[in-house]
Amino acid sequence: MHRTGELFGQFETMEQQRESASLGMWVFLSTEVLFFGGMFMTYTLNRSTYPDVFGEASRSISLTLGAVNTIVLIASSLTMAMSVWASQVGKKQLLTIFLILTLILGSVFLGIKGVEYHEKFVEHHVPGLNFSFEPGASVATNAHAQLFFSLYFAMTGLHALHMIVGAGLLIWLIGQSLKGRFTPEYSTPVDLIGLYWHFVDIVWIFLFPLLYLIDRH
Amino acid sequence: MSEHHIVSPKIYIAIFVALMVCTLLTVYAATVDLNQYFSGLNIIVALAIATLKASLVVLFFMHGKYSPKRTQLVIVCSVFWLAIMLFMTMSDYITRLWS
Amino acid sequence: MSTTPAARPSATPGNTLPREHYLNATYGIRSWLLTTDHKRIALLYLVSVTFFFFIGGAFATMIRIHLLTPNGYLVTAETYNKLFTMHGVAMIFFFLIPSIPAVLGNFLIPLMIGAKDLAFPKINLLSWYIYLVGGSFVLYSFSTGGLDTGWTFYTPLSSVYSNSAVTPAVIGVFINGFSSILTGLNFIVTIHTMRAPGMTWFRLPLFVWAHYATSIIFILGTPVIAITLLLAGLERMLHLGFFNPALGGDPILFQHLFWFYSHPAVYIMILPAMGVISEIIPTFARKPIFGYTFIAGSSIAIAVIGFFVWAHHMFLTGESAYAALTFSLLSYLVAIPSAVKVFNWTSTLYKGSISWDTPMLYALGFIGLFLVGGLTGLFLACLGLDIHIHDTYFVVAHFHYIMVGGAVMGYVGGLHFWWPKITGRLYPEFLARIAAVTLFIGFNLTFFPQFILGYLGMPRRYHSYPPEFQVFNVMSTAGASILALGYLLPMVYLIWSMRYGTVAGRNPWPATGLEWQTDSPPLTENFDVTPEVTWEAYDFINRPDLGLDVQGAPSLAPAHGDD
Amino acid sequence: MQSQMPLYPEQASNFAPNVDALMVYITAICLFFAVAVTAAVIFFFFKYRRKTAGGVGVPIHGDMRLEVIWLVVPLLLALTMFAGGAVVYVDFRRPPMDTLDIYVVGKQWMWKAQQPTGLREINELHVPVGRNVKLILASEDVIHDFSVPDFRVKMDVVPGHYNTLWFRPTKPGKYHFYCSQYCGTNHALMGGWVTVLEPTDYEAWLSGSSSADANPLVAGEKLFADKACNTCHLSDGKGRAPSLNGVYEGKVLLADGSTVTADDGYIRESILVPAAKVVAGYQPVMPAFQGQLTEEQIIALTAYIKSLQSQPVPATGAGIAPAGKK
Repeated sequence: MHRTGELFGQFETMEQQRESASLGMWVFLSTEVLFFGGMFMTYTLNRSTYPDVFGEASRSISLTLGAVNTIVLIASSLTMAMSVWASQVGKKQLLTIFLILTLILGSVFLGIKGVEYHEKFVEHHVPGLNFSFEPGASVATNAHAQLFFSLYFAMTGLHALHMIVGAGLLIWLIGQSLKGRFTPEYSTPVDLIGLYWHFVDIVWIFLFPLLYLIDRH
Repeated sequence: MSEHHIVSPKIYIAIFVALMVCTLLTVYAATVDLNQYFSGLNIIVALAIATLKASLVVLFFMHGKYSPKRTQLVIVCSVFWLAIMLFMTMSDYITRLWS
Repeated sequence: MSTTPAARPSATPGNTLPREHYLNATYGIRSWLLTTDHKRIALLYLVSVTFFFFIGGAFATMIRIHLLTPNGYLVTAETYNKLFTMHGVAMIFFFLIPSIPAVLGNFLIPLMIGAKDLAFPKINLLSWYIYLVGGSFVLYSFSTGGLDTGWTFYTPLSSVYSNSAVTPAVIGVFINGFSSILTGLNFIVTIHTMRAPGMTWFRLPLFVWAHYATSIIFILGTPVIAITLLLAGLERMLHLGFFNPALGGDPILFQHLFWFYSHPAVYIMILPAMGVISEIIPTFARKPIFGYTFIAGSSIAIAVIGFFVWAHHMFLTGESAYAALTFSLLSYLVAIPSAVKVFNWTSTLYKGSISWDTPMLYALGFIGLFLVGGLTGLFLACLGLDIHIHDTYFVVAHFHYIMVGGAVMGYVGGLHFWWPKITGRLYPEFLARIAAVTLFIGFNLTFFPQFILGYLGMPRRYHSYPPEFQVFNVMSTAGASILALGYLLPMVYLIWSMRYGTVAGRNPWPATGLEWQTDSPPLTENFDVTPEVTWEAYDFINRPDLGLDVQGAPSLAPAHGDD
Repeated sequence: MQSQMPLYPEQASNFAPNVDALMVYITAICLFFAVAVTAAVIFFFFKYRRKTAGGVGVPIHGDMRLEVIWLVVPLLLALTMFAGGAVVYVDFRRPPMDTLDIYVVGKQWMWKAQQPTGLREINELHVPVGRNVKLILASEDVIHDFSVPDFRVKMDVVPGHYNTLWFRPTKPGKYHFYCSQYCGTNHALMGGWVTVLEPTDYEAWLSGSSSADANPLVAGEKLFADKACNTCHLSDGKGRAPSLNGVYEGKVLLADGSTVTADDGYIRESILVPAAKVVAGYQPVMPAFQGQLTEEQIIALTAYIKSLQSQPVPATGAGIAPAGKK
């Protein structure tokens, strides 16, 4: 299949190509919803079975770091949305700036996440690595707390993995943007990666209350 | 072309402000004991705020509001299927206590 | 009426293949491994799923030989458990699920809707490579001792107690899931955005509808098993407790999540086969399909309702009786759209002009076997009866009737039907009919006795059994040897026909679909010019280009959907 | 077993005739449809065989009336199948009150049963004919399944919680039982025999093979002291935990205001995860014993608590709900 400019051979028109790409990304995100959904299901059941230990374990992670990260990530969503706007109106320099801002905010998020993981590591709260919840906790309490932290690491870990993939995509996007590839007529990659980035934001919007905010009162 | 609907930066900023307010609200709500009014109210409020935030992101940041019908169908389907999984599975566990 | 592009001189039917087509467009191993042509990717899949089919088949053969005697002298208990596990893993995840969608669907969907390719050709190739990587992990597990958890990977047996190579197999199945997801994504987008002018939703071949329904399951079901196996794998590797009751987890949750995908996965296997049958029957009865909208709608209904029935695999796990009642009722509902399809296919035969060509024999075999498989599903959905037949050979017989009798018959029938399009040559008709009949007889002899065994109470996954069950086991093994012959025969003559078969021409049957309007084998770009569709699906009357004898035929009102 | 080839197993419990009746009913309906469709297909196949190479069929596109008929009729028939199955299943899932309770523990790859008297059996189960028997099923390791085809009953044996299975044997004799859920290497060998005896023979068998060494009551009482349960659960109701006198099968008022019946499942859960359902008026101070007791130890403790059923209940500090407050 030959490519004419930005139009791939299997498509007849740019319009068809853009529609296909956008629909493809949305369908992919619906897969992602169910992918994370399996873990949300596991979390829901275990939290309803062991509400007390889950509450206690949740209070041991830092609300401040979690809240700051939420703000950082939402801010990065704003800058991502602004990049889509910039590409649509053809402001090429602004596009690059917003993409770089998004990347920076994403990296800040990952950095804070790293600090949090390190904290957990020091506290022996990493399941599978010499886990111990708190001195004197019974075997069962320890096991249930380990369940919470297993889910905490699985969910935030998978989320962070998505962030890293997103950051990689952003770096590529910044490179293309510096080359001036995106115009009001062709900005599909910016739109698609934007959708992905916002989705990752949404996952966090749910992870934050479920992991950090349960039983804070 | 709907994907090319241009949303004004003003709307983006307004949504951002709303999201920030929601975030502060949910953190504040978590520190108040709402369960005394109604068992489980804390988690309901937290999830309701999260759902509101997610809806704002989908509708405006992701242009869900301006997308073609089939894209909106994809969004509705993914939420619906997630709900099938959560509710049908939990229905087993919840009704086990009935006798 | 139709706007068939003028036949080019190179495409004369009956004598030689067209001068240029997708198979000879480029040469060399690179041109295959880096191809983005959906037709070539389909062939790559054809080779790889056939490979896994024969691996799975070899395991099945050993299982059946072992079960000839009650004490089972051939292999040890441990080996036997590994054999049926590996048989299940290879057949379900690496043969049945990708078979029709990734081979026939990949090849045909763009041709059927008049597109040059799928919407994302590179992603299509990527999905094949993901399949290979997943397959390699599973083969690694098989070759380093195999695994003995059953293909269902139930915890805590799989995550804690089994001493076999579970981890690589779980990783392999996890990776393979993404191959399915990408295929489904590609199909959904392609069917939405790539249809040729005039190809409205209700002019789509039913094969395309079936694949659209299948893709819904790929997209919304597969990620759930992926994450579930990821959690179970983490549990095994890091000694976590998601599904391990000793650490506070719940093994029943694993089953919920597993069947949330794996029950709809049964429809991934059967829906595309139903699509194939819905193409073959009108073609060889030369008449429009009876109740087009009902067959199309029932595909979607099966895909959607199929997501509401999963816990019928769990009636006896101690799940809530209320949940069991709900899931049983919903299971009966999902039977209705399947019944609707069977009735409509049967009615299509009425006043047809029926030829006995091989694909039609497969289609009729499919109806018979699917009927038995589907109806015995009603026994299992019945709560009271399931208490007795759950986890017995009755279940084994039931799902083999669906998966082998249904899905594999559909797949092999479809391969014969589209073989002239794929290779440009016809298979040998006489041998093919013999093979079809052999398969049908061998299949019934293998699996029907297992219904009786099941009702007598023989549990599944038993490497030895009480002597009173021997008679039926011997019958089953005898049938399996006929069945094996029935699979080897097509393998031999199909390969033979690739070189020596009669040249088929564009439309040998003839059939009405767009895929038959282009060369056999088609060009890399599929069509010379983008076709424009002006006819309804399966309309033989208003199609002078097919060269049929329509003058003598009683003609009713012009085609206008169905009512 | 009969020497000729039987098509269904013996009917040896109250469920067998009902399950077989369902089988006959569904088979009859399915046979009708299978024969009708197959006959139609074969008939059309010959009747409308293509006469000329270019022949075409009559372009019939469908018929709404037929579609409605074959949507509605199978649906109604399916609903009758559902209803029939539901009646039998609900009966199966609700054991009657007056049962003979036998504990059955599955582990890779054997079955241990324990009669109410404490008598233990391995891969054997003796029950009296005509009595309602309830099996309380527990697993030490993976998921098993206790299945008796001649009784038409089976139930998964899931680690982490109790499942129950009940039946009333109707015919004395020896019947095979199997493990029906794949559980690892020797899954196929994990079976045995249920022996159904006349009531008098059953009593004789119980007393004839009594063995004092394995009395769960004694073992349970010892465990109750070893695990220091008795330091809080004082019988006079003045301890940090409720008195257990009379608790078994009684109604317990919980901290959240609800009541539960203190059956085997509740007692098991309260030992393993006490915080799940705390008795009203008490603090959740009891340590969780999940992962620290074997299934047999839990059964022994339960047997001991059961033996306190007839002990005098203190006026205050009892776990059971006050009379009148349900």
